[in-house]
Amino acid sequence: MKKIEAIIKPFKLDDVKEALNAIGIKGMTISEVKGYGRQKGHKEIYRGAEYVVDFIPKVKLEIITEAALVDQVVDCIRQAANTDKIGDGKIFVLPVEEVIRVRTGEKGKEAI
Amino acid sequence: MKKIEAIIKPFKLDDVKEALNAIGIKGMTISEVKGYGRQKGHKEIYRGAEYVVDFIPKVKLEIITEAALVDQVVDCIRQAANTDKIGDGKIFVLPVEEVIRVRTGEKGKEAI
Amino acid sequence: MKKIEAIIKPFKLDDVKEALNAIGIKGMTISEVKGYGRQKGHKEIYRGAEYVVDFIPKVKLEIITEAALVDQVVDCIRQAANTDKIGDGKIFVLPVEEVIRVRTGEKGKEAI
Amino acid sequence: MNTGDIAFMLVASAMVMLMTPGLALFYGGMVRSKNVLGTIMQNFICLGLISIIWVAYGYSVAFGPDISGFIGNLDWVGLKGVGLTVGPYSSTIPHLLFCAFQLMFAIITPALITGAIAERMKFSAFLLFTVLWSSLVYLPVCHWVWGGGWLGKMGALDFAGGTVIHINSGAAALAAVLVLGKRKGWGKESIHPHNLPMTVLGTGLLWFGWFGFNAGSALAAGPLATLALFTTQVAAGAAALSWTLAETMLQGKPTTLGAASGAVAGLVAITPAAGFVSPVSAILIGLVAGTLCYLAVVAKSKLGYDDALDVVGVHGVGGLWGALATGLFATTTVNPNGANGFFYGNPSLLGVQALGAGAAIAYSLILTFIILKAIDATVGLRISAEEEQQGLDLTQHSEIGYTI
Amino acid sequence: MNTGDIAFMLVASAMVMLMTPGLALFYGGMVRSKNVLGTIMQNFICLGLISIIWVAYGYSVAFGPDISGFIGNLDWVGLKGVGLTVGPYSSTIPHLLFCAFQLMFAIITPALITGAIAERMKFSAFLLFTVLWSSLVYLPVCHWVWGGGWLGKMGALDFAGGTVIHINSGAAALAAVLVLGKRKGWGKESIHPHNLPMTVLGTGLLWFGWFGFNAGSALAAGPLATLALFTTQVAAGAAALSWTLAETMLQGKPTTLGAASGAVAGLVAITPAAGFVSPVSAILIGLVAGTLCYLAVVAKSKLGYDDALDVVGVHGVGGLWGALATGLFATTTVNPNGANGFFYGNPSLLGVQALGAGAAIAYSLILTFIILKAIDATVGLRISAEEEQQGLDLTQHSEIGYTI
Amino acid sequence: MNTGDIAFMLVASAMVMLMTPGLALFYGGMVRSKNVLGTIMQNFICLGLISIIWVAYGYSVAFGPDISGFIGNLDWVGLKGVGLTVGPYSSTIPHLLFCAFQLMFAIITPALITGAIAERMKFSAFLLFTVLWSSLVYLPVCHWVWGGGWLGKMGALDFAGGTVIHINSGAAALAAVLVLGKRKGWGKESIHPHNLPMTVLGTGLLWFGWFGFNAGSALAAGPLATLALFTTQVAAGAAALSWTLAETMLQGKPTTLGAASGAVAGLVAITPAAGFVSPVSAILIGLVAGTLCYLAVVAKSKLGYDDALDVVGVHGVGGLWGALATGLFATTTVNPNGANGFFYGNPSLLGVQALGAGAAIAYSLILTFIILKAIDATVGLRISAEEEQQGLDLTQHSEIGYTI
Ligand SMILES: Nc1ncnc2c1ncn2[C@@H]1O[C@H](COP(=O)(O)OP(=O)(O)O)[C@@H](O)[C@H]1O
Ligand SMILES: Nc1ncnc2c1ncn2[C@@H]1O[C@H](COP(=O)(O)OP(=O)(O)O)[C@@H](O)[C@H]1O
Ligand SMILES: Nc1ncnc2c1ncn2[C@@H]1O[C@H](COP(=O)(O)OP(=O)(O)O)[C@@H](O)[C@H]1O
Repeated sequence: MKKIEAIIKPFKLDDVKEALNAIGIKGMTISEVKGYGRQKGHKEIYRGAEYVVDFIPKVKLEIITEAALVDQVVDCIRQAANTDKIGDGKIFVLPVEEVIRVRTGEKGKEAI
Repeated sequence: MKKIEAIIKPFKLDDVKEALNAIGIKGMTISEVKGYGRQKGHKEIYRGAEYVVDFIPKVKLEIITEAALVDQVVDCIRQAANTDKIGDGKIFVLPVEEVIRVRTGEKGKEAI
Repeated sequence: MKKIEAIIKPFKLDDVKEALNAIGIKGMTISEVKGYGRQKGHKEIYRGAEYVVDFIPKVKLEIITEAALVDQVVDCIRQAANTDKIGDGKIFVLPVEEVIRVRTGEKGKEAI
Repeated sequence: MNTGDIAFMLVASAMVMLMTPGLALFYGGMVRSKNVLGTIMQNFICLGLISIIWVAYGYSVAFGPDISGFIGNLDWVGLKGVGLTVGPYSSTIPHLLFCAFQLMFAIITPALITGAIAERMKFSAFLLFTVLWSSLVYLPVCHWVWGGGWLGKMGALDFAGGTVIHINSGAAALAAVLVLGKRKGWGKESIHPHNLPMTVLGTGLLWFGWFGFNAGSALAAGPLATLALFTTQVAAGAAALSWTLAETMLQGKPTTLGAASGAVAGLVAITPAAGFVSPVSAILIGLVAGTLCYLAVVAKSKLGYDDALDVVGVHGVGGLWGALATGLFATTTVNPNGANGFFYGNPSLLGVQALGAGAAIAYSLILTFIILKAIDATVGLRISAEEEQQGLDLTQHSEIGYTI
Repeated sequence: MNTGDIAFMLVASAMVMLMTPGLALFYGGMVRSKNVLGTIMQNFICLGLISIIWVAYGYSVAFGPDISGFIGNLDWVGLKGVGLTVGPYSSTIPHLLFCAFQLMFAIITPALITGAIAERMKFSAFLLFTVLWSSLVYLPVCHWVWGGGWLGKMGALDFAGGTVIHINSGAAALAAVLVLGKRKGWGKESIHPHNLPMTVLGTGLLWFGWFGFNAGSALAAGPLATLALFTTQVAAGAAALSWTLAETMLQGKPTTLGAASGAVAGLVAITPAAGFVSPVSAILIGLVAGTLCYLAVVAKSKLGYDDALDVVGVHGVGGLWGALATGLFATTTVNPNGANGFFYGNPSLLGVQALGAGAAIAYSLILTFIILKAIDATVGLRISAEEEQQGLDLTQHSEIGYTI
Repeated sequence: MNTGDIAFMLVASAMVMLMTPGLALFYGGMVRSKNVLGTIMQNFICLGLISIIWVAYGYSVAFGPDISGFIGNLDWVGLKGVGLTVGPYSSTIPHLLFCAFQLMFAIITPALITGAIAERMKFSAFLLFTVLWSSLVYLPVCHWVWGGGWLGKMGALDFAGGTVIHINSGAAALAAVLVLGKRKGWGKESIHPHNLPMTVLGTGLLWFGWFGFNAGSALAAGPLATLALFTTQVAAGAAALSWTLAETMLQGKPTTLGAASGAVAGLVAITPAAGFVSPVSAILIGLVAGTLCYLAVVAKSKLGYDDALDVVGVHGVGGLWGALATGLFATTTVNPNGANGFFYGNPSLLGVQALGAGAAIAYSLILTFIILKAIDATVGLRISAEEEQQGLDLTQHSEIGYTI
């Protein structure tokens, strides 16, 4: 079991979700995060004062999947999320030791 | 050290927190996430247009704990979060290499 | 590759970001979380009823970095986030198996 | 006709209309975000429902030619005969303007009840309830007091509707929470207001509209309206202070919701008294209202009924206090057409006031109970437990309040 | 001079002013949060732009001495001669007060169009558009109907601006969405309102202000204003009900946005009729307006144009229905200075109403089209695709609506 | 008595009341979300505090029989003798109505100061400050100008309270920020408004209420109120435009907060001039106000004092400009009871205006400084650094603004 975390641009979420669906990934968890990196932030102005805001809204996807599928999932996300512009995001793969479905108590592959 | 991540239904949070407390878990971090899986989403209507919203509000718990306690914690969450309905959520167990308390610099077990 | 997760007090975010910048960390992802631990919560009053709210707003930082830099990053966060008060937070180190940059497909060190 | 009076009553009518959206926000801010639209909707839809009922038969039943002091007849159905000449209820404004002003009162009264039943009622049941309650409870009680009915004739003083509106809706709220039962999780989970600035905004709009409500009840732009406006302002202010003071003494902190609730309690309490008491009496009425309603709200938790947004504590108790306070503080020195109360040498008025209030409470309690039981037995009152978890917005309206 | 009339018109002017911030919130709640300020700003800035235009030349062009029924001349530029004595348009209020009241109408009309073009127009282009549209479309059409121009003379009834304001802005909206094109992702992504309570708040303020708008159009505090206030209230209420009923039948749920939209549709439809029809007719007008505008909005998706917040469906269709409904339901029994409509034995009025509406639609469509094409060819209309992703707030104003 | 005048003044009083909740939202939207309730509460509670003070002794001290031009005596304590007949301040409305109208002014003036001290003051200290400041600063200055005191007698023109309200609160704000010091993190962290739509809503309510404020200051529904309403509208609009224009030139973008701030700056500046200048002059006054106040706000950062929500820059500077502008643009052609200013051949008025403003500034600065120092030395002014991190809402009121 692996965990794939992907940080993507928010407006790409629908595309990524559909692409993952197409390759059989039917479960995931997402959250709103803010990213800091090479992509430059934006200026905000309030009552004559200017601020540079470095943190940019991103969406984080978390997908638990079998080890065998990792490459396919990573490729799929990469293609769907890519706009060829700085700030498109990153994908991280982490090891997972166990997965349990709350409702049934099933473990491992069965739990996904 | 292990990290337990649990995705549960938001209204179960209080129950889960109390159950964990009862078995001596006194620290955790939670966040609002949205889940996508077998549980079907809901319909929204705006000015005559209908949308199906697939992402369902969930709460994510993150608990760092000693390896020895993992099974107990997982069971505890399972019982407290279970409603026997699709969408009750998942629990993931991940390896953790180090834990540090910011305030004191304590590491490992001492840091929890 | 390692993943460093740090739970800190929200008002320390700017300090931590600057400190990390100073040691060459130029990318991270943050999110709003709520923490539960030794730090005691606060009382809220609504229409004559009192509630104790245990979950305290925190910020979570996620930083992917080379294994060699982990200690330096952890120390840096510790120093910048420390206020010597309960609730300053925790730092966790997790293993990461792969990192991919969405835009270019670069992997590993190149992707950060 | 008097253009000054008409000008004032036109604007007063508009101001009272605004109270219903104001109330929607006042209540909407206090519920959980998953119920914000459902709560707002219950208020907002009254603007539609009651407008139609009013024209169809409501105005006639409430204000039409009297039948034995209990109800108006159907002569004015479809507003037949309710025209643009000065009417039976005023000699300086068109009959239709009086009818418009009263329509706004008829709209907000059932809306007030929505605070008690918040977060758990089916929208269809709510619509049915509102039609029945308005027809069977509001219209008769309104007739008793203002339409030439027995209560008004008895000499009970109710300047702007303490009995008709606040006691009436407060009693209905009590019946409703007893029939409906508690929200899931009440007393266990913490059920917090999701947006208190919205509640304060609602309070501001209510306060503003209440000037139209109370001063407009003079039906003319003159000294009486002036008095009512002034007493309204200072009673509301005094009650806001007094609620926050009481909670500071008992719980250690003055809260914003307390200040807003206190203001509303003061506005409720001064409603029947506004044109009968002096400014200093108004302050006293407000000071008592703030503390009393606060204590009533605290008591609720102990009595164990789930009056979600405290309609009983604020409108019921505040309205009752206002009715009695009118019997205490009324004086003909400020309004020669009023009466003297207890403190001005006339203890009998207090009895009349209590009787009027008691009659309204009894009638409203019983009828509301019957109506709700009937609806429960037929279409059902409550949403399912699972729907309650999801919230009114999604389950009743397929919408959500906020998207970030 | 009549102090009652002046009192009423002062307040009515203030109430109509409040409609523009109300509209800003009504629209602001319906867009995505990244565009909330940009949307609000497009409305708010009209309060500045048009105020200056109005004093400079606008009032003169709209209401100044007539040139061949088409336009006013420049005699009153800088409000020269527009003073504090009773004016040509009323014998009981100062000329400047009429001018103030009309200014508020001139402000909100271009603001209405912002709903159609939401979420994609450059702010600089918007400013330019507003100046040109007000000058070349609003001022002439206003003159035709109210300033002594040909349409008013022809006998078309437009009590409070159905043609001048709603049909006019609705037609302009249609031209605008055709020229501007769709928002990125329209029809694919779900583009949801970000804050519906804000939209309901806006509705409440609009409804309140609309009393000033419609009743104020009587220019006096008398029976006519009373009638207009009453018909306004019941038409809005009926339309709110009817929209939610229609959607319940077609989509299974009554929505809060539906109730709010219905209310606005009812207010739009009653605008031209408010002082000419009976309360019962007003209810019928409202009931039809709610259903009709709902169907128009549903049809939009099928026709495939992106009228973001449904200006065409609500103001265009609702305004057109109101103009025709005036031709159907007008009766001299409620307003002897009005006329009889179709149902009162005078079918010819319907023709006049249709002609008036048609002329306004044609003129507004064509002129708006030309203006926008001209702007597009010079400074450009739309923000870039990337800016659209980021939102108006950051790209046009360097601000964000909310920080948590 | 004149019913038209009474009708107008009743509504105007209600409208000015609404300005305080409006101000609460205007300010509330600009602070960080952890301070939204604390900020709102500081404004809201003034509705309670000042209402009681006003009845108790405030009205008497401000408007009661004059003692040596400096203060009123205590004859009218408890509103003794302030009745429902026409009063010393107007021959067409009841004395109590004048008293009600003035009460609303007395409420909003200390509320204005809360913008300067936002996000760091103890609520208990705030209450104490408000009681003292109202009593020792507001009441005397009000008496000087309007209560028969020396400044009014000197011939200074202040139509609706530029000196009494804006210069006065602006000077107090300056003293307050000097005594209180900066917020933690000021100049380092970015301290952003948390909810700008709320600020725009507040602006809309302020603008609406300001018509009651300025036009109501005519105390009658006639030409003078008409003039004041018109100049108010166009000055506000012009200033909104001019602020955004200035910031576009200096910072590249027109902001929504800039438009809202500009509108308020224009409303402030026109306040003393509203009934004395022509519409065209009003536009000029507004245009200058928008730019000037924007520059004052920009200068603040450089001067290094933390006037959190720019009370000095907007009310102080805007109010001062308004007082001087009245000395420049006043003309008896629009108001024969006014005076001519610099541009109308009477340079001396400018001197009188400057003197009046200077006196108010000096008095307010010094007294406010002393009051705050005294409070600081006794109960303490500021919350602790840790409380400041947590925010006013939790630490002062045990509440939070929003729960998602
Ligand atoms: N070292 C890192 N650790 C965690 N998240 C990172 C790291 N570097 C970048 N990110 C995340 O990836 C996002 C995109 O990174 P950025 O450097 O802006 O562009 P690119 O995706 O083209 O590399 C950032 O906004 C941030 O959320
Ligand atoms: N493969 C996955 N990776 C990450 N999260 C998942 C995955 N599958 C499901 N989830 C999370 O678990 C939640 C519940 O899953 P779902 O399939 O709806 O029902 P069940 O819990 O009964 O299996 C989802 O809403 C989602 O947040
Ligand atoms: N076992 C745990 N697992 C995950 N997060 C934890 C755990 N214990 C504490 N935390 C997080 O760390 C934060 C600080 O912990 P707390 O016990 O309050 O103080 P301290 O940082 O001084 O140890 C908590 O608010 C919570 O977010």
